[in-house]
Amino acid sequence: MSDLEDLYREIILDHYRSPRNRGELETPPAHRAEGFNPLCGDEIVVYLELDDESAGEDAVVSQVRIGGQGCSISQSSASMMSAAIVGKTVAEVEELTRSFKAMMSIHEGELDGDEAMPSGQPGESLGDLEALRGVVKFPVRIKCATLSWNTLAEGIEEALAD
Amino acid sequence: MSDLEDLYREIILDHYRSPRNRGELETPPAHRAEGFNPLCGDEIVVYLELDDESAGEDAVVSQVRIGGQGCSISQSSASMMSAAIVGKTVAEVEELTRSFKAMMSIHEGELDGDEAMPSGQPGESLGDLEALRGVVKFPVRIKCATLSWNTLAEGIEEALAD
Amino acid sequence: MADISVKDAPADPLSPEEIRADFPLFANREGIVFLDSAASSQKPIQVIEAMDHYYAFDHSNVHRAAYDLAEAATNDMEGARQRIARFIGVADSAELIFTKNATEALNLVARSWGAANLGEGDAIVLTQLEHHANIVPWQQLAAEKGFEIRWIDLADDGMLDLSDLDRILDGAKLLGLTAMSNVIGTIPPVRLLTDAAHASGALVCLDGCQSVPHMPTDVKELDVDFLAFSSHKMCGPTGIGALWARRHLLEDMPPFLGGGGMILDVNRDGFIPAGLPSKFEAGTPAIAEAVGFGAAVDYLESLGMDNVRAHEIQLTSYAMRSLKERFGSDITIHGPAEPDQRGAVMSMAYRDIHPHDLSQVLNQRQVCIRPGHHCAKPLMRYLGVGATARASWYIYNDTNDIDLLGDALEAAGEFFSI
Amino acid sequence: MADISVKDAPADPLSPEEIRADFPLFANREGIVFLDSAASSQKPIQVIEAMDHYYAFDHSNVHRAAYDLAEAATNDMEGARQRIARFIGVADSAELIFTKNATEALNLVARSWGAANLGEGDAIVLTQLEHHANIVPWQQLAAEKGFEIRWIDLADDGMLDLSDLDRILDGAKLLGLTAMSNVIGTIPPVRLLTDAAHASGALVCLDGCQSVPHMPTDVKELDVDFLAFSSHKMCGPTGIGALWARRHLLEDMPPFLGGGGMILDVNRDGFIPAGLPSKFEAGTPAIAEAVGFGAAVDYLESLGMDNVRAHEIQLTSYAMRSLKERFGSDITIHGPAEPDQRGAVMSMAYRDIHPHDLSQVLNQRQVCIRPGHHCAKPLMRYLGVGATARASWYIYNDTNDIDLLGDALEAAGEFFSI
Ligand SMILES: Cc1ncc(COP(=O)(O)O)c(C=O)c1O
Ligand SMILES: Cc1ncc(COP(=O)(O)O)c(C=O)c1O
Repeated sequence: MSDLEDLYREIILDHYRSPRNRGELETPPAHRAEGFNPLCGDEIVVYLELDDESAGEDAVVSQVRIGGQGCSISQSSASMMSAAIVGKTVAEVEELTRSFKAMMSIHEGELDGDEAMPSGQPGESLGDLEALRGVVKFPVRIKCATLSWNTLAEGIEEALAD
Repeated sequence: MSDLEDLYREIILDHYRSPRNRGELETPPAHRAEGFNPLCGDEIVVYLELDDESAGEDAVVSQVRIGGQGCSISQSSASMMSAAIVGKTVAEVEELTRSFKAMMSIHEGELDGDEAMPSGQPGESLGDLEALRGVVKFPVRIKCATLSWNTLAEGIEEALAD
Repeated sequence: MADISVKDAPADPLSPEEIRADFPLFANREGIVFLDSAASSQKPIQVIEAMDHYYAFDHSNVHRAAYDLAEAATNDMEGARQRIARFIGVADSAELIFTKNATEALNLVARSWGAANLGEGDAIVLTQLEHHANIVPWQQLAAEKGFEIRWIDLADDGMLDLSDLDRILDGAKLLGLTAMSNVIGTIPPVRLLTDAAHASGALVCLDGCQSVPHMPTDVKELDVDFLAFSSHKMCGPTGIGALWARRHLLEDMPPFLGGGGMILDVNRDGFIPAGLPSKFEAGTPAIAEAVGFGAAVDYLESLGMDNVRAHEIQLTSYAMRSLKERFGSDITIHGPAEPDQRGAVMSMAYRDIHPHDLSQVLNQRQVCIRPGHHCAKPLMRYLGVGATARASWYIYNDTNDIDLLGDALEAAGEFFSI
Repeated sequence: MADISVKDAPADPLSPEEIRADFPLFANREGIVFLDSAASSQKPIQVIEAMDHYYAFDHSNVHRAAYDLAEAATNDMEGARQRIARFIGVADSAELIFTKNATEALNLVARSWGAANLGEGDAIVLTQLEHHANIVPWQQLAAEKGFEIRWIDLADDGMLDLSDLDRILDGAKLLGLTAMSNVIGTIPPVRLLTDAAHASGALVCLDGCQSVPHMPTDVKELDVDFLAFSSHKMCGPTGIGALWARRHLLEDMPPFLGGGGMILDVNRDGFIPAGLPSKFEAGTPAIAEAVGFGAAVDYLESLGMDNVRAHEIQLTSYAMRSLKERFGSDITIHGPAEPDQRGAVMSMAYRDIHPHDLSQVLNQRQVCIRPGHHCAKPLMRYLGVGATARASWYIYNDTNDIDLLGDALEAAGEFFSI
């Protein structure tokens, strides 16, 4: 079961059992984005608050909350993501997203398609998120891992569009 | 080519080359019915005049004209039909239709479906129309042979419905 | 324990081991425990060979040519239509319309019958058990036409709650009903519901996707008005499904898709539709697939649909009993408690392991189950879960497969509790 | 005469005899002269085996499960989608929607894009060459929505009459165009028409049923907005076709059929559609058929589409010349005079023998041609005939087939003049 153990690292199961930043935020000031994984029924809700929306790419993520339900991969990815982005600027979050998707073997320009492709290495250190690297060996699960990130991107887009 | 020669009897080719009752009738008093064979594009127009429509089944076919275009089987069948029904009552025409369809191996109750099935012998003498018996060996051509008869049935229905 | 249960059980009317020999997949994927036939069944060699033979000997386009090959293709397809019609108790094969799958069949009902008959002030009734295929087409139409969609709820015992039936049906024009839930296995009392619907003046559109492959079906006995089902869930190929409807309904309905084959005449100003079944079969039909579908029906008939049903009740019974014995309160089995109120699907929750994770671990042991919402999100909402882990069985499964499922569940429990 | 022509001709870039060895039908129906590929082509063993392999090794439902088999099935289908997309010059395979045939693809355009964009006061343009599949869906929609359908006529040379093009396109929202007439073979100047349509603000919906199987296709070069084609006319199985459209159009279009697989979420009040291509693929897709379609595209690419086109121009040229030489004014060949303005179909009238009768007699010699209106009744009206006798060729036909056609025509002439 070595591939499986690589998929289900202890840190992943830990985030799954004790998800960080679980809950809701009041909207407004927060923004709410909802994502679905049509394959397995996973749903993620991201509540996102920026310190100053008019600052655009320089706005800082002040608060994040995660709702919804799903498998260990989608939930732990969301939990780790929430922990990783608080205090970062939108530009930094976008860079992190790119790095994470690169690790998930997703090319630039495929952000919607979520297609698995052989790819290079991430540009930025991913910290805990590195634990999700084992997902690449299970292509159907890549969508689980990226669901919260795609939902976050929608939330950011909405926040900056206002 | 013996099956083929059975299909294309001399009398059939004669009716094809010199179709009887070709033309149109004024409507009213005549009724006009149009039939299509979606398989091959054949079209038949039957113009039908009854002596006394209120007589119902006892009304007599006073005049028939045939229009349209099609293959030798559909055209000769229409031509022979036109020659056979003038002067007959509606009831007699319907009996003739049944006999003809029986020869074409079509069961009662299949008048729409036109499905080929093994069947008994016609009840009434069919005269020249007997020449079309060879069609049964070519199931796709049965619709050619019955097109004018189905169109006639529609014309009669319409005439009696007025 | 497996031993005792097998000894107690009546003889299986089917021989799953012999049947598996007909299915190349089991030889090619040695050791596979395929428990996902509710999504799509495997195919016997008889079906595969029927299609190969068709392509190798008889293929051409159908219906519109006079040469022998075209006649052979037409006869192959129409012969299949007749046998499939007979399989559901229909004598007039012109009432059987080939579609690309059951989903298209249900859309056809909505877009043709529905669009012509439903408008503002009207209502239709659906049930909590429906698959999206019998929900979304009606929602799409309702958004355009403004009619109301009412719902029959589920009761705690996993059966439909019929306590308020007359009020719900009152004035409705259609009841959309699944003959067997693809999630929790519930078999609703179709005839009773049909009688009630007809008494209220509503037609019944039955989704037979899960029932037709697994039990004898006779539309006259069920007295429904529309029946949709898919070939790929009943040993037949992908790419084809069927809609049956009463002749007079089909005759009155406007065409759905437009194109070649469904017309009598076309000119610049419009067209005249053809007769049945052509009117609803625009374009080149799925000819080889019809042939394979026909072969699938032959195959199932050779087993006997009564035997298929009896085999599956036994297996369901064994599964419910043995898994409960093994896992007690660690396992939740959704749906009716009585195996004979159920089809051959079992949705479960095992400890707190998410169905997707569960099936991932089961896959390691070649146990194929399906996690997810099973295209029945309204039902998921009722069950209060985002997904279930669904195992489903068919003619080639036996109690050994259930035991292997149990072993794999055990292993998964251990894996996640480390 | 046949000898001389063969000597004159450049070398055939294909080897029809070798190719025939790939097609089981020719071994099984010895002596058959199959000249009806425009209706549906025969299938090479590579395609049949790809589907058999799929069923024997990889089948399960796609997209919605985590076990290996489901992943294999999904990869098989999506791999095919990518190769088929590439075959028509499309990099983003999510823009390629699988349908049951080209007819469904064209209905999808009408019912989704058309219903959302066409209303009273609007106009679309069709041509006299169109197949019913690119006429009837628009007529159905026009009857509901009240827009106008304008027509581009045919000129005497068998090409479209473009003299009044700007006026006809003025203010139109769509041009429905066949890339190759399935009756008289005309290849209209697609790029010129596309440019004109775009200049008028109209989109172009190209019917590629006859062109995609027979010549290289690149949607970027053609610059069209929609392209529909069918697998069964290009060595692939029945039961599947495809629609390609520009991504932004597909994204803006409402879903067509509703059901499983095309949603993100469903509740009692409505649904949220999924992304591309799922949004337009409700229900279980034609998985094995997609695999076969992919194998067909591989097969054609191994021959080279330029070679296919060159082979067919040679054969068309030979057919037109040799039949004219043999039969003089006894034969009328409809459509353009230049072989390179034509596809691989030839509609003819031979003496006064009705096409249906002609093909019946030809059948006696195993010469398969198709009589009828070829689902193009408006074109038939223009030609002033109820039907034509159509012979069509493909990669497995050679000049010998044309000679045998000629011999059979001669025999038919004798038969009917007795
Ligand atoms: C030009 C053209 N368009 C459309 C079609 C319809 O294709 P299908 O029957 O595969 O849907 C055909 C073939 O019949 C055709 O030749
Ligand atoms: C109950 C039920 N209805 C409808 C469908 C849809 O069938 P298909 O995907 O073959 O169109 C399914 C299967 O997915 C089903 O289980």
